[in-house]
Amino acid sequence: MDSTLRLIAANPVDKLARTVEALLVVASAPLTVAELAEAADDDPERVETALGLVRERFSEPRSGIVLEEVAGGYAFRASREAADACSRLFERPVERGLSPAALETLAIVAYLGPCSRPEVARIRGVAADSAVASLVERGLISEAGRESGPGGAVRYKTTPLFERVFGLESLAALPRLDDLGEDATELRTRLLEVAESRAS
Amino acid sequence: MDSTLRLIAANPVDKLARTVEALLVVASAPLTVAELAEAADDDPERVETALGLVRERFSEPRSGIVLEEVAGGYAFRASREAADACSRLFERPVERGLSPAALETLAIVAYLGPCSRPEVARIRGVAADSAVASLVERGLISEAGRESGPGGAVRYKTTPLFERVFGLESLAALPRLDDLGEDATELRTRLLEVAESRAS
Amino acid sequence: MRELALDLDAFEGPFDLLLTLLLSEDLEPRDVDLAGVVLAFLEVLAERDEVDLDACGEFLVLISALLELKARALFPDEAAELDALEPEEAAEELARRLAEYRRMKEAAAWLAERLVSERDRFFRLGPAPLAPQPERRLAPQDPEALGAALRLLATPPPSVSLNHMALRFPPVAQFLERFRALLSRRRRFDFDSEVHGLSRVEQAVAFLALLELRKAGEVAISQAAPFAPIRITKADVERIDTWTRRSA
Repeated sequence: MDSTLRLIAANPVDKLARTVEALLVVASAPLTVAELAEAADDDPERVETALGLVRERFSEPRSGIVLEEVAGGYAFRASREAADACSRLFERPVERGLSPAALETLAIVAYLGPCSRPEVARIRGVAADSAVASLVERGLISEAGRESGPGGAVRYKTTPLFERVFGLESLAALPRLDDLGEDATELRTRLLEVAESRAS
Repeated sequence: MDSTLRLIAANPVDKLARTVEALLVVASAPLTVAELAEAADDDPERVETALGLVRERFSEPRSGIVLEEVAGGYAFRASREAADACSRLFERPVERGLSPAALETLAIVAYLGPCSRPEVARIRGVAADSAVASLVERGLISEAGRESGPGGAVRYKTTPLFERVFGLESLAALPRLDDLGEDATELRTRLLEVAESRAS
Repeated sequence: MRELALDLDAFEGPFDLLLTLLLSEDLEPRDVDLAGVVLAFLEVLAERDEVDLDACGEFLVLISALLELKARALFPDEAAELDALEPEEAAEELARRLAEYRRMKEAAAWLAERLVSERDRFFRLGPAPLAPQPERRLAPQDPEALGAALRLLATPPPSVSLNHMALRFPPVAQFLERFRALLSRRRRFDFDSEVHGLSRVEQAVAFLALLELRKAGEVAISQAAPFAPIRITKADVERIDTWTRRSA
């Protein structure tokens, strides 16, 4: 009995505090006391106590990692002392070019007009999900309604930023591809035919 | 002059260590020493020293946040002690339900470097389309250009996330292929033995 | 044999159904692990006391046809490298490929174990909750690059080389018809002299056709001694012969 009591007395909230630290460093959104308590399988009151220890350990100016209480709960942030370093980390150098996958996807959307992901995938012969997502994130393409019919896929079109980056007055100023077809319809047919022959 | 000297003497690596902590807690992927040094605007050697301090502060079992060297850089993870709590709160979308076919495909891409679907199919003897698609969706492999020549197939490489999920310091930490399985000579000898015993 | 129960990645059920699905093109041959089919057949065979030659023959014919289908589906434009190889070189190449696949299987097993041992490592996927929002900026781009990317996509892949035709198995049906035509003119023939001059692959397929004819009861096959010429006799002729001898 004695030894059990001593074990519990040996600062059990310390262990809970370590668990709370661990949960917060893995989370990609602030965690509430209730969420922390459920994950740690412990009382909300004890979690509050543990959070007190964590706040003590991770507070300015002694720590670069700082516990912050935000609207939705608790999360770690970088210390203000490290603000300059953090902004240097997140300031991305101007990117020189696009990946081949992104360039192919962008070319398809630019020349064929609004296109859905399945259509881009059919022409490229591989899934286009991540290429489309990265182009949307960069603001080079954006949603342009859905394909007709129930459950139609989202279609994408190029943006004004795309025209600026590529130095085009408008989409009409895209270099002509007469050797591949007279208009977008012919070009689309040609690309789909080639994609089919590649797949067979 | 005096005061400047005193400032430098006041354990300046401590401050750098706090900056490194701060950078690592907000980064979304492992950071190399070079990346840390650039963001902290400091020497790589000093960053290494600071990392030593951070490693001491964030190591099992004393801390719930653990510094690890992974995927060619440094990152924080949860302590193993907190694994149960983490598994109650977080899913493992990347590795859940990886099929044997996907694991074989992953092994081929990891060991043979940029690899196309036809190459994977040639080695496995079965089409690899759905395995490749599921690995791309999970973020374990990504496109790495096309094979040279017209109509070249898309090639794939493993991502830093792959190294992270499998806890590898780098791709070089994969076991040597020669240490896995028998080599061609042995296999050929066995094939010939079987053939001879059949014939006799 | 056709009831052979299969449990493969892409298919679970009797062999018969697998054939039906493949022939109706509801299942792609390239998705089917044929080695698994062979292993399942060998397991059944090992459980039996007697070897059923008919079943083995039928299986050989079917599985070789499936292999041909699959090879065509997987490597439509693979050059006929293997065909040009001497048997020893071919064995070497086969051993090399098997060893490569075996090592990859071992590597996959290692990765699977690693997943288990690293199950208690948790880390954040995605951005930190309170991290600054990065902004991506792209340098000015050349619009010609877009056209170049599309031109590449609009280029047909290299036309399928016909060299591999030599590697392809001629259809079994071709030899079935040839032997039937032969037997309509002659009562018996020697297999060896009939396939003399053909490639090894063609000879093998011709032999499969022979087994098929025997299974259908159209021919009888006899051989005086191992490696002696194989003699093919029209079945009804043989029956008449036997009947004549018996009645005599």
